[in-house]
Amino acid sequence: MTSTEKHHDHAHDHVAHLREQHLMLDPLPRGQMNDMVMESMHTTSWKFWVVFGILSVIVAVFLFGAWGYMIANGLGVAGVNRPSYWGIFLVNTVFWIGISHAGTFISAILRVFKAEFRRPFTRAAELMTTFGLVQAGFSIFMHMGRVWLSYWLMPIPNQRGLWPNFHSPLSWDLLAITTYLLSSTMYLFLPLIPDLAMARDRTPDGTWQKTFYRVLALGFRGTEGEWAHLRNAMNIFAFAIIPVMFSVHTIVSWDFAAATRPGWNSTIFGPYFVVGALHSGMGAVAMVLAVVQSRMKHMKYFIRGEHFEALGMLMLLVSMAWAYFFFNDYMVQWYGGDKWTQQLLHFHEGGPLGWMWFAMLVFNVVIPWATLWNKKWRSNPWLLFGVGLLINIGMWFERYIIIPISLTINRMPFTWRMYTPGVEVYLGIGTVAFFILLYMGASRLIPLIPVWEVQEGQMAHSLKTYGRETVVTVSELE
Amino acid sequence: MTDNFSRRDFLKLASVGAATTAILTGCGPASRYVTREPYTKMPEYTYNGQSTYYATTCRECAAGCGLVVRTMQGRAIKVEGNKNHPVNLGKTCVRGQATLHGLYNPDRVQDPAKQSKRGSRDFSNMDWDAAIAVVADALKNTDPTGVTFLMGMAPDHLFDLVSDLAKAIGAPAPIRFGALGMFEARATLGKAVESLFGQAAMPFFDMGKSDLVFSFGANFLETWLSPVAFTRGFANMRRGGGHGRGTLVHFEPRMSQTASKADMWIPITPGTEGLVALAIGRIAAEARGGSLPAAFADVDVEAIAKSSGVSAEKLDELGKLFASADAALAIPGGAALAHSNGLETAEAVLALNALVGGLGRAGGVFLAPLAPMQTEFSRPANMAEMADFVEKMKSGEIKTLFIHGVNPVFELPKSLGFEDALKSVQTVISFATFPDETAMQADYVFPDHHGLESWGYQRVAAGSSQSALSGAQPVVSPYYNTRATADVFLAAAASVGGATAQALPFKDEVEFIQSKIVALVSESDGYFGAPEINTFTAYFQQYGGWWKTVDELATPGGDVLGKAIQVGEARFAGEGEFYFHPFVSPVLGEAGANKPWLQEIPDPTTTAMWSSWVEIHPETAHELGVDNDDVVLITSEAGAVEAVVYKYPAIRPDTIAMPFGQGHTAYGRYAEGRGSNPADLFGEQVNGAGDLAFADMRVKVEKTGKKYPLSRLESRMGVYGEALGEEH
Amino acid sequence: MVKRFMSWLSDPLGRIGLLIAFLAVFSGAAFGLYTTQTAPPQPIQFPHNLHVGLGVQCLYCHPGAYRQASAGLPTETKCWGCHQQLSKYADGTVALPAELQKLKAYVDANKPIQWVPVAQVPDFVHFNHRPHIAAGLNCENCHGDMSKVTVAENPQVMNMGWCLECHRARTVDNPEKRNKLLDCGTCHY
Amino acid sequence: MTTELKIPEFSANFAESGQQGKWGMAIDMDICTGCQACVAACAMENNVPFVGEADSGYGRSMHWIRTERFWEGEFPEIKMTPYQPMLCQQCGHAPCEPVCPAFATVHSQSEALNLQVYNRCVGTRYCANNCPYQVRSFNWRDFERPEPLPNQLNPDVTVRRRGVMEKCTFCIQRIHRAEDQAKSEGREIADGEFTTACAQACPADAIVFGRIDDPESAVSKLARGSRGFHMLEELGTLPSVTYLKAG
Repeated sequence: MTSTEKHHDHAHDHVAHLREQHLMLDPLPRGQMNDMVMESMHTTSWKFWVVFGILSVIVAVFLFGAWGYMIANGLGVAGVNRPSYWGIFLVNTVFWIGISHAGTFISAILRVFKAEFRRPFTRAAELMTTFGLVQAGFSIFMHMGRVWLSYWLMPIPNQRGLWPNFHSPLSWDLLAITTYLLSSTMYLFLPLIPDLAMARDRTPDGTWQKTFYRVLALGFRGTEGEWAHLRNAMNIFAFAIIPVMFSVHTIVSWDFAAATRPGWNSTIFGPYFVVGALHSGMGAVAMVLAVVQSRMKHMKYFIRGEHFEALGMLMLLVSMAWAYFFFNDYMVQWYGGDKWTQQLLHFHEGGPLGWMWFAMLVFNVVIPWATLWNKKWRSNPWLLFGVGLLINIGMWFERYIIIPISLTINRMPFTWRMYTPGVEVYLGIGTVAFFILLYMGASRLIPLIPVWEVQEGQMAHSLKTYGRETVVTVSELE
Repeated sequence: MTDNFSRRDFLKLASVGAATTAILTGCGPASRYVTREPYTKMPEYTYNGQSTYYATTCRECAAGCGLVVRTMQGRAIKVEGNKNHPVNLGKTCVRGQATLHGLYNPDRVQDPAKQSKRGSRDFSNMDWDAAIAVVADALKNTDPTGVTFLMGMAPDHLFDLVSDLAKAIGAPAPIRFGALGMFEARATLGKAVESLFGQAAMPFFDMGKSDLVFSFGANFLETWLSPVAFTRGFANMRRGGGHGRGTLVHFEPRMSQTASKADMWIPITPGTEGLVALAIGRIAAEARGGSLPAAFADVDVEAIAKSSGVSAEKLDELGKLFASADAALAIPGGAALAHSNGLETAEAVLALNALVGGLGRAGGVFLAPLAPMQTEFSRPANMAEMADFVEKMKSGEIKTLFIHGVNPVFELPKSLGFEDALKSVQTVISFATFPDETAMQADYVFPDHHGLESWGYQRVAAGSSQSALSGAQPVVSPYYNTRATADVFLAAAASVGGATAQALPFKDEVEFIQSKIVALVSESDGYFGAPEINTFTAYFQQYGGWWKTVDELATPGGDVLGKAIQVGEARFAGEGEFYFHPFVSPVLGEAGANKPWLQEIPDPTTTAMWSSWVEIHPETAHELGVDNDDVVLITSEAGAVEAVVYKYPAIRPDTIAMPFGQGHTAYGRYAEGRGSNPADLFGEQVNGAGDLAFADMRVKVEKTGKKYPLSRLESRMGVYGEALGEEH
Repeated sequence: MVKRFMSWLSDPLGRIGLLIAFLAVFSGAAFGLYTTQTAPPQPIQFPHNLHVGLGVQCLYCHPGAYRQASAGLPTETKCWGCHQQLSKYADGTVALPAELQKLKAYVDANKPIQWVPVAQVPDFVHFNHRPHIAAGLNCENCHGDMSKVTVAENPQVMNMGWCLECHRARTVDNPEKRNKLLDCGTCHY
Repeated sequence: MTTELKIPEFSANFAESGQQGKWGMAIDMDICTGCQACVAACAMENNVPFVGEADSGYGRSMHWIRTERFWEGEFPEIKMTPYQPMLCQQCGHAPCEPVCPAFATVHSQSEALNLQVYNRCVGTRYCANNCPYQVRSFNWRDFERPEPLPNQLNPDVTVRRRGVMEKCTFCIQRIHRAEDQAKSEGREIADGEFTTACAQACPADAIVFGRIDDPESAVSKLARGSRGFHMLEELGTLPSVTYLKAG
């Protein structure tokens, strides 16, 4: 073999390696990709339906059944008491809002910053935003003593002349979450239009799916004008939704920070909660991608190690940020020297649920730092799945520590009392099941991969050979 | 769907819509169809939506506080104190407030009934004519010496009527008994006063004007004699009428509610209260100078310091404090007198008052005035008399037993065997308002009205410096098919005929009451006067009783300090390692367990609710290997009970304490099967005055391994620094 | 199932059915509201117009209105007190009309007449007649002209907006009174 | 856990803070005997439900007023801290008020009290979280009152249903009744003419209620005294309840 041949061979290997690793360098014809996505949607094994059925039962019994039981009998069937008036309900609310953050973060921020690895999984992340917010809404409505009057919290003109109290962080909460739900749904929908149109064109006439796609695709045909409008709209939304996203969790944190409770009254809570939300959200995205990649047809083409690797890097970064804010919050509270707060901090690590505090630190900091620094490890979907799961458990613990455990300690030691969860555990399991159920349903109905976005990326990427080096070039499309 | 959509479907949907509206607006059409029952004839003093207030007397204990009950449209809404009443001056205690939960208790006896077999709870209702026939038959056809009336502790109109009835038929005089009297040691107080001052009377302690109170076991803020009056006295003492803030020193092995308000709590060895009083007397006498009175001459302070666990220095401090006060007062009572040396203890403590010139001095000790229509001091039966009575029952001497206002199966020591003795009585007729343990062992239950549905009067035995007769009238019409026991006896007497009917020639209870209070019409210095009985009765009801407007306190006399007082060692029964210190639950009293709100009122010292407990010092508990919420078995010579541990930091490590009031085996849904009854542990030992020496007991404590989460209001973590994980 | 539903939707009749279902739910809601505001059936068809026309004052039968919270509904002794004296019935010249026979039956049985209150507020509203009369309001300001109705009817939707409308209008120039009359705790406790 | 922490600090000096409000209460902790008469009187007056053994042990008791007590020292030198009745402090600057999203807990402009409007409450329980005195109780269930116990209910006070927050109202129904009575007679309310159920029952007269804005009223005189202090005054809640220190 001559050296040229050798070199050629080497170069060939290199290119093949790059192709294998990077979706953007491994283009397929548009039609083929469309078919792959359609096929992945329509290839459903019996296992899917078994899981779907089980989850439906869980949702019916644990979520709606238990909720109905609680509405009929009062919140006494849950474990909330004096002084832990909020309990797991608010833990779950904050948790789900946290989960919903990653979708927007990945989709909007990475889109704004043109991070190319985002392309195949923006949709998957955006779906999490919407479905996570649905669960957050359920959780917050569940915790209300008289949920049937919850519409009183909306500013509806009425003959009494009564409006919601805009001093209350809960009113801000309601507005922020509603805004976020609406805008994130819009933001989910806009990039979906070309894919819906694609699905419409590949769905036989006379089926209800055809009607579904036809209605939702809004007659999109892919003309230049339509694309231009769509891109404009998406750009506006991508920029606009970022402050909404940050504000939502900041406002959720104000539910606590604006209160007079020791341990809650902290100025750092806003960014701390946002970073915490991203932390759990990233973990959740990793978990979803690992499942999607392994369980859906053709997904190994779209979702590759590089994506997990990039996600893992983000998770490591967010974990570091979270550790910083945690430390900061702890220091500020400790240094403040308020005796009730001191008592509370001591109770966090030394109380009967101190193990939860340590588990939170191990799951949120120690394990991500110990595993994600290694590029090879963080490219492994199942390892990332495991780390994501632990981070989510750790973040749930964090909220549990902030809400029921911190509520145990107040300024009236005569009333301190431990919280033992009741029916809210089932309700929590119900929301998890409902989230998965919605996701599974969506995966049968909505193209999970934004084909146009992937193809757009592939068209912009090309391999150029300069002398002996083959390099990746990206051209600006817009 | 389109084809089948019928009018019926429309209406179904419409009703769904209506229901939705009801839910969404928070109010619906439903509430308008609540049935309103207007008056057929509106009483002229009633307006719709306006309250009417009736004065009556509280029947929750024998103190005889005056109440004013707010009623609205024939329902009793709220109990308030009678501002003019000399006992309580417009105030009430916790039990008085909850009396409405007795009136509207869901488990009241609703009809006269016959029980097929005692204890079977198989009651068949009968009508009142048949019930009266049963009573009349029992009065007529039993050998009169075999008829006994067992009454509650309060000296009320029914007691007078029954006394008259007993006299008329030739039966023995009725017996008055109540567990509170047993715990208060009333007989001991009376006997001590008699032997010291030469005159039997209830002592009256003028606490409000004293500046230093030494209380030897007297739980006067809880249930002792007249707690509302004493609480007022305590408050006045603390406010310091002229003396500056008064000081309270309390001697008791456990920190009771009264002790918790004391400036100094002396956790004294049980049974040495009398000795300590003597030592204080000697030191005080020495401090005051002059010759040492004979009463305290032979006292060995060092030995007493050793046996009582109160150091000689402390005794010295206390003695000098007592000697130096302007108006010192020493009060004996409660568990301090429930020892074999209880009578001597009471004498020693009362003698302390004589030492500092407290007899008949403002802020000292007086003899309480006799109530109106009373010629001599009378007291409820003591335990020795009750034991005799139970013996008589066992021997079959008693053929017919009428029981009213007392629940002896629950209240008497189990070792006395009252329940067994009932088996030897042919006919047992209970007049219980509530299905209590005694009613469950009766042949017949002929329910009396609740106190708020009844007429009557009640003599005030303690707590008032004025001679007072508290009046009672129905504030609501009877809710159930009950009848006043007085009316039942009057009707039965009439149907017996002969001398019996002649002795009680009254149409009804009210006529009987009038026949008694007519004697007051001619009395002077009354709160009100009237020319004739009908006007007098009207005022009597309106004001809630009749009382003198002037104090009638007598100054105790006699050579109190002239003879030595010998206080012996307390003789403890049983071999256990712990002193047993029972006390009446300050919230439930003797009969409050069936009132749900009282059950939910936290005990003042432990904040426990809905159950009973045993107080054990934390270190002792540690040695025993028990913790909070562990169930322990307490064994005395006479019996055994199980109780939940409450680690109580303010109790002697060699003493355990238990509240009386729970542990019912009947008495309605809120009382039954809740906690345990310390009376099951009591033996039969009595003190010199015949009162039960219930504190003369040593008990064993064993771990059972069972757990029972005791409901508390307090946080164990916040108050005791316990880890919260263990909490219920 | 979804398919069937979709095919209904494409059917015009199905769409009409859906419309009817929606209408039914909303008209039901309206019906529910309406029932709270209509005159309920009364045990006796009491003719207000007749009595007012004869010059009977409102306060004669509802005397509580000027001194207490509740105006009160008349007891049967009050009704019968007048009616038994009406000579034409008493001497038997005129047979007792059906409604009065009902009244007599109540009196004879000594049973209360269970009038159904018409103008009423929910339990959590503590309405007091006295200050309203003291402020110079007349009965008909709220209860309408009783000479026009037989069985009592409620001319007003007695809801909070209606209360407040008047409270606002009458306290424009008196801020202290306005505070009191617009305070939640004045009616709700 | 640590055991140092026993009792809330009583450091605040009353005289330095401006007294706000209209109605006030003074509670003399030296005289309060912890007898619980106020608790029972309050429950009877205000239709407070009883919750049963399990719920009351789990921190769900509904008492609008409770007496707190702590321990100091070890046996035999142990002392019980003075009984401290805790009830809604009717703060002039209440932490519960701004956080309610529905205006169910609002400040009464005319009576200067913290109102709890039951029919407006949707049950977010935020107010209870934010109450530093922990004196609010929530209707966790429709607590049962078997027949005929409902006969005792006070018609002047709304009976609360499940899902609603409640708390001490300073017996606002009595305030209204007395105000209405006084107004109909064309006069002002006299001091001591009426009082709250707890003060009325208190056998020791440790609770005194009245107009705090009238310097001559009994409660004002007591509150001005040297023993007066406010609970958790450092939070700036301006309570209407003044406690009088023991000793």
